Amino acid sequence: MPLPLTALLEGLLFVSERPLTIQELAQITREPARSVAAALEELKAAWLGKGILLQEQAGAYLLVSHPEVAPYVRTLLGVSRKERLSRAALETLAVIAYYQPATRADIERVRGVNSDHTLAVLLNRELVAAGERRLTPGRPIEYRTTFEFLKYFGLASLEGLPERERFLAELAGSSQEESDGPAGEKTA
Amino acid sequence: MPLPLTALLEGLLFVSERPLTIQELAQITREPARSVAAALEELKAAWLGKGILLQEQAGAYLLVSHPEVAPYVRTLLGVSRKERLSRAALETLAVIAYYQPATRADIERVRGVNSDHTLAVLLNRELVAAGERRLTPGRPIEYRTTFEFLKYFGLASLEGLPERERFLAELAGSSQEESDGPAGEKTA
Amino acid sequence: MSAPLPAVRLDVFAGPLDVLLRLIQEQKLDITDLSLMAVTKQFLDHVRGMEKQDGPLLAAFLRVAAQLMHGKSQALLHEPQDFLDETEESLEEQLRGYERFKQIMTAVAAWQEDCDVAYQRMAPAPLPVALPQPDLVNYAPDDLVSALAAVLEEREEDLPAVARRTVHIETYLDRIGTLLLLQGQTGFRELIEPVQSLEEIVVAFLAVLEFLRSRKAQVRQTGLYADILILSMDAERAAIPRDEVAAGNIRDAVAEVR
Repeated sequence: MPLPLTALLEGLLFVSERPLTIQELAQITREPARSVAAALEELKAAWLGKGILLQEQAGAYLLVSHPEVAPYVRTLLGVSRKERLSRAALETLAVIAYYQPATRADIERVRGVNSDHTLAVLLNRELVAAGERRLTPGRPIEYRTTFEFLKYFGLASLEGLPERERFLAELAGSSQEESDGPAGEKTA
Repeated sequence: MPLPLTALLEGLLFVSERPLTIQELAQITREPARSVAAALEELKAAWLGKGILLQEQAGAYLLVSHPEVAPYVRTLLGVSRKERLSRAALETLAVIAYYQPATRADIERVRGVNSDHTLAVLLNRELVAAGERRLTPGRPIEYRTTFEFLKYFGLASLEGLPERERFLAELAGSSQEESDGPAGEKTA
Repeated sequence: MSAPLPAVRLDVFAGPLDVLLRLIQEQKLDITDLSLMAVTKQFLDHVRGMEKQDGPLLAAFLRVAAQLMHGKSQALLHEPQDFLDETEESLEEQLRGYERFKQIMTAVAAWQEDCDVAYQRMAPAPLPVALPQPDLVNYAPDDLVSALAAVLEEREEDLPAVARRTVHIETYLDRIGTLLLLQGQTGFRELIEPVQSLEEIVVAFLAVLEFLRSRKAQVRQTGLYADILILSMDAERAAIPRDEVAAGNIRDAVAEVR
């Protein structure tokens, strides 16, 4: 009796040391991408409350341990807790995480200060990665958060970012800020 | 709401690179061995017919992929093997090559970033191999480069590593450079 | 004019917008051009008090200071509409954006404290090749020989002395192939069940070795003198129901095996 597709995906994700895209999984299992996507959703639900977490970003999937197991994992491996990010680094990371893709100028505009150094730190720690060049004057590089970022914060996906909904709503609001709508004037 | 013991064990077994005994698991989770044994039995049953198998070898437990996934895994690994080493992987490899034997913590200290992923890539490509356990707390595994590594770089021996002295000095320097102070914002 | 400058320490603030926002909030003002001008002096005091170690950061503060000064001078000249170079986002807008961002940052900072790491697997998963390959890994070809010896010994006792028959290895290759095809497996005893002569047993054994050599079958033995189990390597073929296999197919399949 052959294993169901979910089990195949489970085995592949378990073995893989890098995120696998739906396309790759479809190719390897010789199943349509649609079935793979559906099976992955099924797995995601099945793993809720388990010791394993299925992380997803931009159609790629990675299996990791649940963040709540982390203290025990550290005991097992004899590793220490990760260093906290500096405030500046955290701010820069947050700009990229919420606005992504974000260019260097985007970051500077939001933070009001040159962020080259912290960006370099984040790139070095692989929490963010350089992507495409934006098709605007100067063709600036766009930055995005990585799977390392998801792992660092124990997130299943970018949807788990705190206050993301509110942020997105405000972002939408701020673009028509001049119209001074109901959300327009905010008091401190 | 804390995770149940089965989930903790699941996470630990998922992350572990070697079989874990009931005693070890009991020690790490601070649960009686009896409960651990019962939870493992529960897990074994839960993983039946899944893509991952809980394997028992001489009283130690290890998660492995299901044998029926094997052909797909080979396809996957075949694909992965052909990929060029990432910059991060190359860095990790360099740390191991110059510091060897190096533990995971050593690598992380030098690189200033968690290197589990790249280490897994290197292990998978057999450029490095796990060796003895170091007699320090946590008994971490020591990693060394392999013969495959020498072949990859066309080296006759490790003596042939270029500029060993200088490189060591540079690595030591770069690990400090990254410690971003609380004031944070230092621009380039 | 407000009293002593709040203790603005650099390690608390990430940049000029941060300082500006704090100054405005402490005077319970809304973010407006007017509010900005009200805190200009304090901001300038802050810049004067900065340790001049970090050039680029100081530059960022000076730039904002210049924007404030410019705004204030415009206001005095009663041209507030020209507060800023119109190609740039106004300081007010920028500050509003930053205020919103700061609210998110509060959540993010708390989150950094609470969250923990999701760990990736530490090493490549043990390859399934190393998985439980039932029993068979424990046996070397030599074990087959001893098993055969046992079978032969058993037979020797009651083998009647009959006239010899010629046996061909092909006969057994066919027989094993057919049995594997139909059942997926067969026992060595079953294989030689109707057999009478020693030669036939040897020939049957050679046929089994041939299947092993060509990797068309694997063998398994559960104990030292237990029956040798011959298993098809081809799971699919073994799964074909008996009646669906036409004689022709069998012959083809057997030929293929050989």
